Amino acid sequence: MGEKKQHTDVLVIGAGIAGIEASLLLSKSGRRVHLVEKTSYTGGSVIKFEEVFSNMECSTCMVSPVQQELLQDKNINLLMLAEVEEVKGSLGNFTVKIRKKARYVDLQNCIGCNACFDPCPVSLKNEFEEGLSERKAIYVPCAGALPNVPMIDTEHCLHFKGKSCNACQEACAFEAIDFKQKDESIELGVEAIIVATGYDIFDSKKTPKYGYGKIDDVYTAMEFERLYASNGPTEGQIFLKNGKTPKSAAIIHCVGRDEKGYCSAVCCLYSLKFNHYLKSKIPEIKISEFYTDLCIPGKSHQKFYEKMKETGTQMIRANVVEVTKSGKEITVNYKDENGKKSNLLVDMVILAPAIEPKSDASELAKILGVSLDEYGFFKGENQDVFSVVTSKPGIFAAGCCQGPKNIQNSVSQANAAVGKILSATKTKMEGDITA
Amino acid sequence: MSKVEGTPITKGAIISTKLNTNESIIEFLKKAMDKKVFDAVLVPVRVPAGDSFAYVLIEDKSLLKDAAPLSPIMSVQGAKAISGMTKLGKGNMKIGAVMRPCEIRATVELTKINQTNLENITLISMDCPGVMPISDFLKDPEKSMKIYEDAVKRSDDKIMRPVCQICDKSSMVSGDLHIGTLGAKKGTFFIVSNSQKGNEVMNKLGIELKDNVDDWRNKVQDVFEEKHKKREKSHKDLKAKTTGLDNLINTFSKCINCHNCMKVCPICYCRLCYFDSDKVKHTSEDYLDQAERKGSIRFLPDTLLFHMGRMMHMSLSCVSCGSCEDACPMSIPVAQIFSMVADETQDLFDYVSGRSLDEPIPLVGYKEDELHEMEDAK
Amino acid sequence: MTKALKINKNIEQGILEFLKLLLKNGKVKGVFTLKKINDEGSIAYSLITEPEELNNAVPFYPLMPVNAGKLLSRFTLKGSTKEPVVAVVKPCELRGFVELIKREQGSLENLFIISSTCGGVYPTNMAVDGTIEKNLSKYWDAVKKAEIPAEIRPACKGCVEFIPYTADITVDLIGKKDIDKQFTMLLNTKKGEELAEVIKGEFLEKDLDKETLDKFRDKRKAEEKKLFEKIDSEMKGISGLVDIFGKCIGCHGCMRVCPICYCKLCEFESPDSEYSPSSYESEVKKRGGVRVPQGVLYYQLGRLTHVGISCVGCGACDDVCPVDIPLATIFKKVGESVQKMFNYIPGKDVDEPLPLVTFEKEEFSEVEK
Amino acid sequence: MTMKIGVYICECGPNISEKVDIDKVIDAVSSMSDVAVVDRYKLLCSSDGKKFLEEEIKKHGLTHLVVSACSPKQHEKTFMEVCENAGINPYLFQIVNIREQCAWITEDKDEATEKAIRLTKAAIRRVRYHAPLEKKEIECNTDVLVIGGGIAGIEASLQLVSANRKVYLVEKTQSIGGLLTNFEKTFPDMQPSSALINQKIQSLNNNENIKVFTDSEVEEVLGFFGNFEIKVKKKAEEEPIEFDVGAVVVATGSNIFDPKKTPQYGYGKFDNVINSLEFEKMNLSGKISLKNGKIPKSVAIIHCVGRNEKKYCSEICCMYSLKFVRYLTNKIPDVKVSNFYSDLCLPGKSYQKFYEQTKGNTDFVRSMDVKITEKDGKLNIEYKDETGKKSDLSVDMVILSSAIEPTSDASKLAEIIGMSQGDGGFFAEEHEKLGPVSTSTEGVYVVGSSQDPKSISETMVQSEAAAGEILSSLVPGKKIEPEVKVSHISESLCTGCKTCLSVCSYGVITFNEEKKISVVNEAICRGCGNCAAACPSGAATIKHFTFDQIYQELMEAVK
Repeated sequence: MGEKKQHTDVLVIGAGIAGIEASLLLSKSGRRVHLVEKTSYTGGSVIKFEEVFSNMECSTCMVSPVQQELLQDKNINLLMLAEVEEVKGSLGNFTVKIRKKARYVDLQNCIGCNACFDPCPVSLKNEFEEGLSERKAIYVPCAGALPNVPMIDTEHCLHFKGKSCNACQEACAFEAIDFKQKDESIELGVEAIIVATGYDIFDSKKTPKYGYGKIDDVYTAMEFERLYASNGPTEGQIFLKNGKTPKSAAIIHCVGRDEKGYCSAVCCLYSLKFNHYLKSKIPEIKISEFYTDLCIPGKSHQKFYEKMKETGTQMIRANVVEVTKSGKEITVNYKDENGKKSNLLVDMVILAPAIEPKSDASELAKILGVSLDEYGFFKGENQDVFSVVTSKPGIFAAGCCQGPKNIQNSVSQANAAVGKILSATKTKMEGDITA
Repeated sequence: MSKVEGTPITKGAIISTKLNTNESIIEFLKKAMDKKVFDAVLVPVRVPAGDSFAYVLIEDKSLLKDAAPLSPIMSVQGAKAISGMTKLGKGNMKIGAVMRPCEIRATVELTKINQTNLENITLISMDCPGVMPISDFLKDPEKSMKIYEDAVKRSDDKIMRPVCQICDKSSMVSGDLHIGTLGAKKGTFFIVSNSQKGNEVMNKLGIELKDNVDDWRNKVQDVFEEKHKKREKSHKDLKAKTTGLDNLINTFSKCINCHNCMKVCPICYCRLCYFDSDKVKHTSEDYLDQAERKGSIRFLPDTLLFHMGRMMHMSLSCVSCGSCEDACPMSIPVAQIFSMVADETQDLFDYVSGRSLDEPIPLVGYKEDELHEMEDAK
Repeated sequence: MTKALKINKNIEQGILEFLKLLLKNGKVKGVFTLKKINDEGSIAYSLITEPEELNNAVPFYPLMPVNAGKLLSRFTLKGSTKEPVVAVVKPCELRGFVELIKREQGSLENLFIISSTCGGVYPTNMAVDGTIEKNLSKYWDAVKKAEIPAEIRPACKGCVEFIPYTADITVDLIGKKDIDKQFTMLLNTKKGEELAEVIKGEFLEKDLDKETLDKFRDKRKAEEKKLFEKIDSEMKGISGLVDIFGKCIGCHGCMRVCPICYCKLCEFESPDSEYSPSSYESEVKKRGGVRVPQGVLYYQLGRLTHVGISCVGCGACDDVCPVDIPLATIFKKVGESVQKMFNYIPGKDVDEPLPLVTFEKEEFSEVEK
Repeated sequence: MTMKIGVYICECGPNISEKVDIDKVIDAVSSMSDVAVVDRYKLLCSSDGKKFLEEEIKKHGLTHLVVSACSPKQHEKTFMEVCENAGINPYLFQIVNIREQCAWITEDKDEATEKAIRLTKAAIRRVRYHAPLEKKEIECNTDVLVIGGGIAGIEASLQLVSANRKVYLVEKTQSIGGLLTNFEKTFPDMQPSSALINQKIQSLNNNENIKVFTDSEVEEVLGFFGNFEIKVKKKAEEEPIEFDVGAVVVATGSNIFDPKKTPQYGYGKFDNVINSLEFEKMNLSGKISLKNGKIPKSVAIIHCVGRNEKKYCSEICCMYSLKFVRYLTNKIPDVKVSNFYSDLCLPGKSYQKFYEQTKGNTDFVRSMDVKITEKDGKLNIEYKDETGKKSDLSVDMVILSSAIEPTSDASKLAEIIGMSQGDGGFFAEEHEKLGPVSTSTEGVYVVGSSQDPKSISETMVQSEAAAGEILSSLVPGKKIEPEVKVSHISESLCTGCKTCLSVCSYGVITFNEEKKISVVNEAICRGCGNCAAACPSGAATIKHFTFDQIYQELMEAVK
């Protein structure tokens, strides 16, 4: 080992599925992991889905065991409400500064009984639920969030606005609420870094022709996911703004594809999944999918597609699509593959927007000193589309922060990043064991 | 089901003889032993006391004098004899075993679950006229012998086991060779082969299987249709009497838990029956709890459960041989009930126990689409 | 002289009332006795906790569907009952139970035993067509007259142990002409007296009527002698054995109903009793022919050695045998000869240790051939 | 030693105590047999609570522990640790969920209390039948067998050897490199494949930790994770080579669909209809020409050949077809190329860009019912366009973009290793999402296109992923801990009917021909319980889920 003392800890940024899998695998190998998560919960966007294609497995049931494992793993130092502020050094010797915001709720004492919510006088839109439901100033994003420990939103909490409100504190039987908590600045020495910060959804407002934001009952994919979610704002009931059950729905693919200049790889499949969502709740509903090219790569997905088609869904290959509203009706105007103009009246429209880099990706890239590709995703070594190796040795990117992809590929990349780290640093591996 | 089960056999050998069926079969066995086709044969032999028959593995031909392939009773189900001999592996002797079709079907089932090894055994069946209930036979063995022979001549099944009277598989060929007497002209009988092994035996014996056996097959078909009607009728009547919990409880109420039915059943191969195991031995508290819930419980409480459990375990393989009913000291119509259920469960999987070695027992082997049904269900 | 309780009631009603009171007064949590379990009159041992359910109970019914000794053992196998329970059983059943207790297969703790001088029981198959029901009045007449009822189990005909040994309460039946009006319960133990508290009656000091019962015993002895002689004639030497067991179909029913057979897995159903093909082949080469499956005689003789010393001669094995082998008589005869050697009466006394008997398979290997 | 059960009921602050009348619960269970102590505590999962439990166990000399609190998901582990610290086997413990399953699901206090009592009693009855289970540890071999010398196998081997793992690389053909060696370039970067592959092969050859067997096939894989015994048969050699490894990576790659099975394209019938691999080779040879040696002036590329037959989209055909357009226009500037396709599949970043940059050099004809005939010496493509109109096009050469399919010997290998084949006959991963490279056999990993059609770059990621799994689970000097709640088959009860063998998903049951009984390899049994459910003789049981444990629990619960 002659070389100068190196760190063996690993920093993982983002506690979505990729970050979790990477952390667990590293921990299994005996590494200590610092997992930095911006939000107050783990699971990233996967926990927003009720079911995942193609086997329609319950998503939370799939992930929560992994989350539990994470929370109970003594090798993993989970830092929530935390962000990386500064990264210095190089492979083997990174020095990382992390800013960890106070949660004001003690992770040990709180047992997640939620008794503190009701008394809180403040009500706000719940971002996690795409604003479809309300939350308090002390809150967990959704039922079943892990860790099941609320946080206090200091921007809106009366207590932090100088008012003398202690409602939550009084309601807590476990003295878990601690207004005295302070933000911390943590400095760590790590050997390598895995970036797994995930993705954002293309803002459908940028494609006005689909009427999103203007027309009621035009939903984005994420909104719809939450509508269908049994722990979501409607507890899985699908109905229109006017409370009625939709009799027909249109799903529009490739929203923002032209703007982004790439295919997001998962939209066709999750759109097909939405078919199942709708049919399972409203068997008689009439569904039309507007698409240009069907992208369902892989051994299992066509089978999935065929199964969906059996439900009588109308697949319409259409080029220009515009959504308008006259009176009550929503009209989808389109040009079919023969170039013929036609239109379709529906109760509800679901947009399948593209996957795009996180808004703060470039900022993080700057801090890490790695380059992004032309789309703003973390760039793989020499143009390699899937490579987890970034432009800077010792820093790896996994999951959708590296490019749009499905869960399977995200997990593969997470494990690959771990593979890269472990194989690059064999000498210390044995060191660890004998030490 | 309007056709006799099993693969249709068109060719065979017609043998002329002055002997009766029993003697002819014994002759056939002797010949096979002379030609070293078999080193030994397994046949029912009358016991010295003359009041029963037992399977005996015979090498010394002189002992064949007491052999009775068509014994009037089935004291031990032949399949049990075969597994008794070969459960631990194949022997070195080439053995010809003469058994009733239902015994061979049970043997086939046992082979599927690895309880026998047929490598060196040639299974020979015959058109079965049925057997008497042991208890009837024992009233006066000598007289019973006459009664039986006479009944067989008149092909009258009234004296036979109740399940024999409704057996529609009495000529089903699932072994290697089969001796056919149905539809045979006087002084002749048929031999047909159902397997490569069978063909080889006939070959070594220099008997060609080139004769047309339509007469046999047609007669078999007639018997099948007649018996099948009878069977369905009898099952229908029995079902009326035994459906519903109360009827079931009453039907088995006289059971004294001797488990004879299980022990003599060729299919019940468990080393230690669940219902004899510690699993059904509870603490006095448990028993009192149960009693308190009902005010009173029969003791032991698992009587009906035993029969239902056994049914669940073996009805897919039940061959309706009737051994259980013969062994029941309380004259419960076990075999009739089990054969009724067996027909229904086996129909479900269009499976016939013992029809062929190549059919896996349902529930162990499964078809892939069965799984998809499950998927779609949820 | 023993404490006794005279009750001026018809025996059937009287005993049922007594049992009901035991339940109602919380003396016991449950009553274990014979009971009509359906309209067809099927009778089975039942565990009863609800007084009303006793209306269908028939404690002294001349039938032994299963040897209750086996059932009581099952009831207390996993430890003595925490709640008090009273059981009404026949003397041989009680003795069977005691033999099992000696083998750690049960416990008398918290268990109250009511038994009676026993007139014997009918073969179980007579219950199938209701013959017993028809014979009942004849049966009780005989019992009242201290005679042997016709058609009862051969084993019972020749049974001389018709007086219970270790019962807490003995109901005196044999030779009691007036049991339709009154009957006496001998309270043999403190436990017995404790039970008796619940019912009104006339307490007295009394013993069983020795004279009557001795006479009765002689009649039974005579019957037993006949049975033994018959067996002797049928069962001369090994060939006799082979003949008599020759028709055994190996159903092992006798073992399953035997109150003494308590093995979890009978030796003769265990892997040790599986014969390799080679053993068959060597046999057949030696003798030209061999019975398949092997081991019928093994089984019978093996069981004889295992059980002989404790055989209580209840006759359950006789009843269950589908091929009418006179097992009970054989076992009783052999059993008694062994028992005499150790002058041991099975089931007489819980504290009397078992004479040591072991069994070596080899001992019989010649016999089998 | 007499059994002493301690029963502790957690108030969980107000969460349980508000709904469940804990004192009632205590009364109800204290009289139960073998119960030594019953007590309540404010919050058992708190550090004080854990200390309290530990002291109680020691103080009363408890042998068994029952805790009525929250969901086992949350704190079963916590209390099992308490048991261990207090010196009793953690499996002599049972947790009861009286929060989520009682307090939180009803407003009715009596109901909640009643259910809490039942569940707690049931747990007490159950725990009486618990048996201590001991963690086992197995030494493990850290060497790895990699099957398949294509890019997938090479990449996996590279990752492993650079971590000082010994790797045995088994390749069926006489040289490593795989399909990639037939390609001139890879999409979308259009870098020469030779550069990529040769450099990797180089660094492999320079590594002393790798042992490469070419012309060889794996003949036997026995044993289990950490301890596999391997037999490899090398062509022309008598004796198979034997060695042990800890893990196996399957990287056997794929074949392309044989267009003869789709006669409408005239493959094998017409000279100048060739499949994609043939075209790659032709292109690599440096000269793209017709059979008659002439240079083609017009070429048609037919997409999705075999898709309908295979019933899946092979993911990469659209992209390599576009690559072909590049090949063609580079070598034959004036060539006219037409793509006949139905849907363009360009998943992920930068594929679309590649398409944009290429589409100028070719027409895209969205078409169906494509049929190829020969018409005056040229190939004639009859098709229906997207409006359903029939038309045709005459070209010199047709390239068929064939689907990707599993190699013909996949099932044989699956048999040998005990892997299952999933959709399309590709090797099945353990979990579609969370276990993309592991399989149902622990320690066996599957990477590259033998698992699912995929691009080179995806393949390499999978290889690295498998390396990650192996490097973290097989660490030198670290022992592996097999599952303790495993199946057990009683020797005396097993009748050798082999039913269990047919239902064991992990192939951990073997048959002892001598004793004629089934035997579980407890080291690798995952305790799924299939055998226990299927065994008619009651010989198979799962530890910690024995008949008694479940029966006792139920008896009490349904009382």
